[in-house]
Amino acid sequence: MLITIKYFGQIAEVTQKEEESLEFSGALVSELIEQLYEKYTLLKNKDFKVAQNQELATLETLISGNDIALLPPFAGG
Amino acid sequence: MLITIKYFGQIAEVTQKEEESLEFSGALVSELIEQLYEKYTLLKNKDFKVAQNQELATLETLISGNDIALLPPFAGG
Amino acid sequence: MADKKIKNVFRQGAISSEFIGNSIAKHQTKTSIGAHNIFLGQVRADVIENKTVSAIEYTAYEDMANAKFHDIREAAFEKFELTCMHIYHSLGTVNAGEICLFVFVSSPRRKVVFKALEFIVEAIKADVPVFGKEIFEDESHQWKVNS
Amino acid sequence: MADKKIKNVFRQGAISSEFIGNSIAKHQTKTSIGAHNIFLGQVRADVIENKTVSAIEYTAYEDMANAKFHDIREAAFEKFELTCMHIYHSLGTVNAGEICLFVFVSSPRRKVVFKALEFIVEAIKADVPVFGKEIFEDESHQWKVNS
Repeated sequence: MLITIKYFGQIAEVTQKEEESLEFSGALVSELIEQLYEKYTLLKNKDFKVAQNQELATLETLISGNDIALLPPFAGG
Repeated sequence: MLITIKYFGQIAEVTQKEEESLEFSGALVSELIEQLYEKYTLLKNKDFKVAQNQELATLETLISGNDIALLPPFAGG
Repeated sequence: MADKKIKNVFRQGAISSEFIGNSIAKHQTKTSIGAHNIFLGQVRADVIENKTVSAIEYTAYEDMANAKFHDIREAAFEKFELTCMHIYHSLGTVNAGEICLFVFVSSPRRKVVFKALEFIVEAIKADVPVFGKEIFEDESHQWKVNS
Repeated sequence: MADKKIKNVFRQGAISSEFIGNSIAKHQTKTSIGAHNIFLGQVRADVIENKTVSAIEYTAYEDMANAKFHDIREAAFEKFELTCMHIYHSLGTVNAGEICLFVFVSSPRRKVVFKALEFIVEAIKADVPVFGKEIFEDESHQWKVNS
């Protein structure tokens, strides 16, 4: 499945882009993270959460392919 | 002893003055209140506190004669 | 207490939104501050037995009130890590919709400002001899009591 | 949620004291209000390893952030008896000493505004995807993390 991922803040610094589409053959968020760790080794040192459909996902969440984003720690206010 | 008493808010409405000097021969706040009840019967229906030297007094506080005030309920803010 | 300078907290009439805006602007040079918390008391047009409050006329035992405001200020600085604190209260007539109390606290961090502001406002309501005459539209009145 | 109109909470750059003063002024026609409580987040010139923060550059996952602000707003109205509530957050560069967050709640009575404001500010800090790049005077940077 082709999915689109958004990157923000210090995560976008690591990926050097704010958005990309990539082919994902797994099912779970945990598998997506493994795939991204392979592509961006420095991501392993970063703290981030995964959002899907604008809601935070867990490692066990099924990837539906919509609105996926990697979010570094929040710093609002 | 000659003492000066300040009246505020709805208490001043009852006494029809904001300040007066009067002769007081008792010792305690409770005795002063009794004397004022005699002079201003309507005071009995009113809720108030007595302050002396800008601090709240109790019925048992000794009257020193300085800075006495009758304070109706506070309504700041 | 006699040794410390006691400020005059009272202002004649309502506290304007421009005055509040200016107070905020003045704090922009204090770059250790991370959080401000502001309480504003506004006069309500309460309806009591079919009559509407149009204004409150504030009076105070001013010397005692300023001494109490001072004590509250000292207690708050003692209790909470505050960078600064300002309190202003109206005297005289304040119309419904206008502001009669302005309390402003600032601190490097946010958690403390919430606690400090509530402490100060509750202490003002409980301990400061300020009196409020609620004036109705027909010019009759009743005396306000804090709850 | 899809049915409700989601407001845009974000403003480009710092939130000015004039804007805050004007917001306060606009509430003077709402004469059922007795108490306002305002939280302001201000950018601190923190010193970290001898370098001073001169500004924070804010970015956000805007769609999700506005949806979260909306949820927080709905939850606060559900939980507390509020007359109105306004939230504004900066995007882009906000210099040290300038204001980046403005939360404004109003209610007939005071007790509720303290609880509501703290609830809203804590929820914003915890749940809204806003990111802050702390820019030092030498143009190096680090990423801010809420505590």
